[in-house]
Amino acid sequence: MAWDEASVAERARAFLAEHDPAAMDRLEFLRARFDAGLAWVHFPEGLGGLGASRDLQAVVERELKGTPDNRPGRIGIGLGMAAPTILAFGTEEQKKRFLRPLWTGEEVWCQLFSEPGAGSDLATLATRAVREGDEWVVDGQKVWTSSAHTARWAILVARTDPGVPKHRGLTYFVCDMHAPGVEVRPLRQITGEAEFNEVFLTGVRLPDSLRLGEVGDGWRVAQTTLMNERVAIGGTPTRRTMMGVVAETWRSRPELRTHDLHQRLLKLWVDTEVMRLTAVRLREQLAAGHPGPEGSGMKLAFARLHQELSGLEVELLREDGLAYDDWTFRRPDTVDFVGREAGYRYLRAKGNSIEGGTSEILRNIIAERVLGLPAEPRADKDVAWKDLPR
Amino acid sequence: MAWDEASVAERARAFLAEHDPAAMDRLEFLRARFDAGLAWVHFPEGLGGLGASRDLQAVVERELKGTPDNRPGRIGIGLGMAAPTILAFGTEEQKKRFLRPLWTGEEVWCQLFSEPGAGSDLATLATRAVREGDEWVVDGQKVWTSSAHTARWAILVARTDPGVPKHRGLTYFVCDMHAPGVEVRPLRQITGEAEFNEVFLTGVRLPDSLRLGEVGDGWRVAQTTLMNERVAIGGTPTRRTMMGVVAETWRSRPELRTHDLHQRLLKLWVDTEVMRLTAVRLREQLAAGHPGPEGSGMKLAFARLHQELSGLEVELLREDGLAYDDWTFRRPDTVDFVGREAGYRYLRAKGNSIEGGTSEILRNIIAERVLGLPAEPRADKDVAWKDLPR
Amino acid sequence: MTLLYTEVEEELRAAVRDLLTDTCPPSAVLDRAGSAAAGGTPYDAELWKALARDIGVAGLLVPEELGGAGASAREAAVVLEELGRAVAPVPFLSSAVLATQALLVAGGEVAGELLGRLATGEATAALAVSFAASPYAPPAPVASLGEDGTVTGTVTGVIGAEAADVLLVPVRLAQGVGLCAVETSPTVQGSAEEAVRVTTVTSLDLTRPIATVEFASAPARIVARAEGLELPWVWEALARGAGLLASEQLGVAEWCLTTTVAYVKERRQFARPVGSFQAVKHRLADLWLEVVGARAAARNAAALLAEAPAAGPLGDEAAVAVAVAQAHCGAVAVHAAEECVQLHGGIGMTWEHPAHLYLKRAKADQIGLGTPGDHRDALAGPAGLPAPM
Amino acid sequence: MTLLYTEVEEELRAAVRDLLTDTCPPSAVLDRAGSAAAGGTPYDAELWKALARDIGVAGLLVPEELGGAGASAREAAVVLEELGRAVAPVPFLSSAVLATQALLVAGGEVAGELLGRLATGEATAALAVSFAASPYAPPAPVASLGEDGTVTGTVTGVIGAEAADVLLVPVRLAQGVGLCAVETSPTVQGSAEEAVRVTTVTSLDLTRPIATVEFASAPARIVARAEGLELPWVWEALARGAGLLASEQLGVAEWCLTTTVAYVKERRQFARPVGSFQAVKHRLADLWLEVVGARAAARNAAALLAEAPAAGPLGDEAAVAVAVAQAHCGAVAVHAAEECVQLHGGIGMTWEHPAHLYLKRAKADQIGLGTPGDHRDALAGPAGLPAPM
Repeated sequence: MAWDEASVAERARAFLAEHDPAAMDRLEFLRARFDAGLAWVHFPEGLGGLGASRDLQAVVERELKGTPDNRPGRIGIGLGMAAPTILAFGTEEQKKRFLRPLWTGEEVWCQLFSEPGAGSDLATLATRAVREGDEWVVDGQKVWTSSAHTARWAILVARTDPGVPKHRGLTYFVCDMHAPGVEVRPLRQITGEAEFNEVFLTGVRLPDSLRLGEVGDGWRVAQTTLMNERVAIGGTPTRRTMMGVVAETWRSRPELRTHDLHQRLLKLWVDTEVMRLTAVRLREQLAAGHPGPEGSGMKLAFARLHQELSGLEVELLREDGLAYDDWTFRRPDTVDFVGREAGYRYLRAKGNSIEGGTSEILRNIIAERVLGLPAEPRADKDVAWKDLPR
Repeated sequence: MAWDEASVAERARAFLAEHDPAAMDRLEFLRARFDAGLAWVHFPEGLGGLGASRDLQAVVERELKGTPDNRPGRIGIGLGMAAPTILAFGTEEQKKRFLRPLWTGEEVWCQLFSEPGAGSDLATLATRAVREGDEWVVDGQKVWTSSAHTARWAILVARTDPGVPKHRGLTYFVCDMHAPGVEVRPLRQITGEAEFNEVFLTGVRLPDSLRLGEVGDGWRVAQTTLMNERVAIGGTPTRRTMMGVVAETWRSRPELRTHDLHQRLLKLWVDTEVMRLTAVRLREQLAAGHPGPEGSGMKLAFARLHQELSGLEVELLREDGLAYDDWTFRRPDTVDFVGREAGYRYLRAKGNSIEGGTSEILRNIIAERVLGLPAEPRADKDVAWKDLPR
Repeated sequence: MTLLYTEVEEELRAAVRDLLTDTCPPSAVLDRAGSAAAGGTPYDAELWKALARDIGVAGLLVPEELGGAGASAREAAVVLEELGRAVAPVPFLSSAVLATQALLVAGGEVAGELLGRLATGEATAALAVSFAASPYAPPAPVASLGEDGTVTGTVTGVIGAEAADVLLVPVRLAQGVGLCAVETSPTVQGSAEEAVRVTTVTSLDLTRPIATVEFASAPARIVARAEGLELPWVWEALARGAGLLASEQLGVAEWCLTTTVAYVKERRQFARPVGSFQAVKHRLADLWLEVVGARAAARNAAALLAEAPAAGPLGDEAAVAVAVAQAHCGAVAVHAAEECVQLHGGIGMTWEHPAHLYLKRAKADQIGLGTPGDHRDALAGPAGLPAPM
Repeated sequence: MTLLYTEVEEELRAAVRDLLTDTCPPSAVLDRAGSAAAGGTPYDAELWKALARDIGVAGLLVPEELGGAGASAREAAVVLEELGRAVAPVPFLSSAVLATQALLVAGGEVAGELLGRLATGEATAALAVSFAASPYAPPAPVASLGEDGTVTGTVTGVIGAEAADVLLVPVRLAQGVGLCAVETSPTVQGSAEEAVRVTTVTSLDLTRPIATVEFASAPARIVARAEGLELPWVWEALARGAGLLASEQLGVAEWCLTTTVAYVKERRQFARPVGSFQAVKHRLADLWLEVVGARAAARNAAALLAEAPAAGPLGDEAAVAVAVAQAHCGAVAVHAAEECVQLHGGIGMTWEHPAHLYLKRAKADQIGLGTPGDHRDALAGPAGLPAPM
């Protein structure tokens, strides 16, 4: 059947009539919601969805407002990156096994992509997976892994053939974070916190049934994941904005105002408004079925604005800007770029132009894919990975 | 003998005692001054100099103050670029023939280096010189040639061997601007004026005696010329500075001031002062015999400041900034970046980051020669010029 | 409200662009600029006639009941994008936007009659106020209406006056202020007993010069009058004009970006396209992002102006949209034009390449109808970012 | 006057750098910063002793007749360059520059005695004024001297107080204002009947935190007094300190540039050194030019401060040099540190890489002793660029 707003709303109401969240265990309610196809309506039937249009999810959320949710902030990597990839490349068994507990939040996911030697140039990664019968033995070191210490599963890209050019020798796996040989160490950042981890993989054995996609096809599979990551980072609407926070400080501290800061702040206010309008226009284009290339630029603009605004706030605060709220080495569950105090915001914002694609890489992408400018001469495209200069 | 301040001053006074400028023809006076070794004291004896230290030139200028000069603004290319190159690479005959009339201003020189297809990548130039017996036949098109219409001679780089890599197939010539086949056309700029010319060379025959340096050694010879050009452009002290001009406007028009402009102007004032101090420090280093690499950056800073200041001035002037002084197609003898009105200054300053080495090329030079960063992969170093992609 | 272009708008754009492509290529604009620099006519009368009458852009903002198209600021903005992209030497902004807006706000019989003439393209008007005037500090009238019903005084910095059959001039009255309409028939203009003299000033912008307009006992009709010294029609016209000027700036910036990208793809140095050098790529990526933002901001201003009442004062939301669009687009157009010259290298410095026409237009537009700094300052209140005490 | 380094200065630099290389490598500073973040001692007492006594940097600015080296701001600036390059956790700026300058300006017997103790390294002092104070608006005293000769009051934002044996605190007097010296012997500090309590504030800059200093009837000696509310010793100390801080900022910027250049030469991505990408090269070239300018500006400030009378007010030329140096160097250090983090990619965001220590120092220094904006505003008069009316 073709779902529309009325029929989806009807189904949600029917579900609620049969499942009273007040009378049920939270997890049971979420599982039932998944089974009713009301988790993500654009997923296929039987996998938490109805095969409906993605837009109709808003109808479900409206009807189920106030019922227990799956705490999406805690399981963002599973929802945003693992799920679309499993859906696109997983076997039926994998989809059945992983998607329900992923969506309900029973199983947290993390991402094992970046390595100390492979940042912007992810495809050069060195973690090896060697086949032994029905198993793969994985050795290597991953980094910038959030939620690694709470995760049950990871999405993992490893090199299975060093003898071919770097993009072609990769394979994508689901990694069992409880397997022997997986060691997670918190990675302290300049903010004092450890949002991320280093993950050491030593002789980790994964059954071949945890492979996602074909052997050697890992780069293509990873593109699906990364595309979703960049959308997630650039586009997340936050309740408080950096401009809002800095404007509050400006209003509450009239004695700190100077013309220098005022002129800079007005410029950044205009820039923020222009970015907001750009995002509005981008969403309109998406809704009209003409996704524009503007998305690539949003993360770039977002990082710059966060950095300039937070830097201005610290300067504005003068003596208060010399203070910091807390250097305690903690492992926060979630991150809020505009949370905590000015010093934290300033330091954390520095990561905005690095994580999930550096601003340099994003400019390359815009120049080449949007403006059609020629790529630079490449020495690494057709050389076997093992023969690349290091 | 080793010249010092006293002996040079003594010689200048002796020369003056014997040559009364009030009683002599201007040109005769200059020729006599040249022959007395008082033209450029660091040149060898017999070539207008005394083989003395370059510093001692100031002593001569002081002693001969008020006597006729050679109008250095009009013959800057001869003095600044042709003369040092002829001195370094010319034969004795060439030095004898060219240096005296060059210095006295009897013969104006121009420079035939740039081509429409060879700007930053000068070494790729396509003007051909083919040997026929004792002559070279030159065909090609040159551009950005100032003084071409008044010049008697030109310094010219042409390709004599297209079968070797681009830097190796060049030869340096003195070009007779009165030779048949030399056609000069004024090149109008965005300011409305034509400071420069296009020069078309069609079957121009030059005797081999006008070759400067060895056949195939043109690139090395040209380096001497270009080094002197960059010094000349970056370092010329002007009586009025762009900051001074804009500050005058600011002071005289209080009704036009805004905080936006004020903050930007203060920043540029600081930048100007920092550039001035950098130049002072650079000159001290030179004087101490430790030339620093800072020179490469001066032209870069100079271009940026000229552009930002002149752009600010036009904006500041509002309605007056909408006007322009004169679009007449003229061929000025000299150029004054801070001359004329605000609109002219704004437009002319755009050239400051292009002429004599673009700002992009200067950044490459700083990055590679000063910071030691690796060069980009080069595809054109070892390929015969004729086989280069076009 | 949408920030996208509607189908109708795209059709209008296509019509304007086709005409400009055929009759107003860069070479033609260059030729005219060259002759304008030497004292020739700055505006292309033939092109303007085709635009105004055949496509009907002159009457876009005029209501249908007055003979116009009854379209909105959205359509006018699309036309301005195309005119900016072509730096077309036509008096659209001066007549069909600024003068028309002043008449729409003024209302009344005389305004209605004039709007009817403008809509058909039969007449062209200009608002005799300096193009450098900011909507946040509109100038007091410098001309006055005598008891004999004639206007006397000199206004400087006016755009489109050379092409105008009717000049709308703010005047001092015996009591209060007014807006007068002065006809500038060819027989009067330039004649010995000239009542209106329009003198083109040698201008930075060769494709839209400024002029000095001298009224010497010029017969006039009163379009509107007001108490005090405020000129509501002028303010509203300048503010709406500023909002629409952002679309012209967008068009200028787009041409510069597109032309530069095309050039660096072709131009080779060091045996590589200049556009393959990363520093060039990154600068163009940054510029592209600015232009993308300029489109969103300009569209937003046009959309909110389209929703604002034609006659009444602009609401806060529309006023903010105008200021944001101008603060951003004014700077982007200049930046795009400067990068265009720089990345074209020497050729960008030559008169024969059209880049300079865009640079000069962009720089003049930065001053026109308020500088980016003026528009930012105007946002301090709405943004809740008060200035230092 | 020269903007170059003299041989004596280069020898001093070599001595300081050798010591820092041996005893204060980035790893040691990181360890101390980590323990400081957890509440440990921010300053390295051993290192300070070696610098102050063995190399004699504590007494550089103190005249020979008072037991110092009788050197000038030029030598102090060279030391600050090296300390900045190492983000060394020592109280040189707070004691040997700010407190020493205040005493030199104040003059008199008590000041002379204190300067003698500072010069030998026997004692360390701090000026109990917020590091965020600008020389153009030095704060009024927040402590007061009671009739019993004791000081009471709380001063925030003080640097170097944890390491100080003597605190110089501006006070209100019954009539006028004064500068008092309060001894903070370990027996008094932290005891139950504490008269002086120094509480380290959790600070952005881990290598030079700010502290809150509470005086509760602390015995004090009057160093100087003045009529009215102006504090000449504080102004002069802050202005001279600002001029010398520029050299610290130069050192910070230099480390960041050098370290980044070295990293991008080594780090490979896409089978090329990151430093071979043109966009990276151009950014580093621009940064290099900023640092070159910072050296010229910082040297100029130091040279003119060296020529200024130790006690009297700064002349116009020196004041301009200080403001120019701060306006430029304050911004350059932050820019260099930010580029250092960015171009190190992920590793630059980790606690284990020292880049963040420089970022935090640079950002704190941007606020310290006047922001770049304060210093620019102060130049409006001398530059003849008056503000809008």
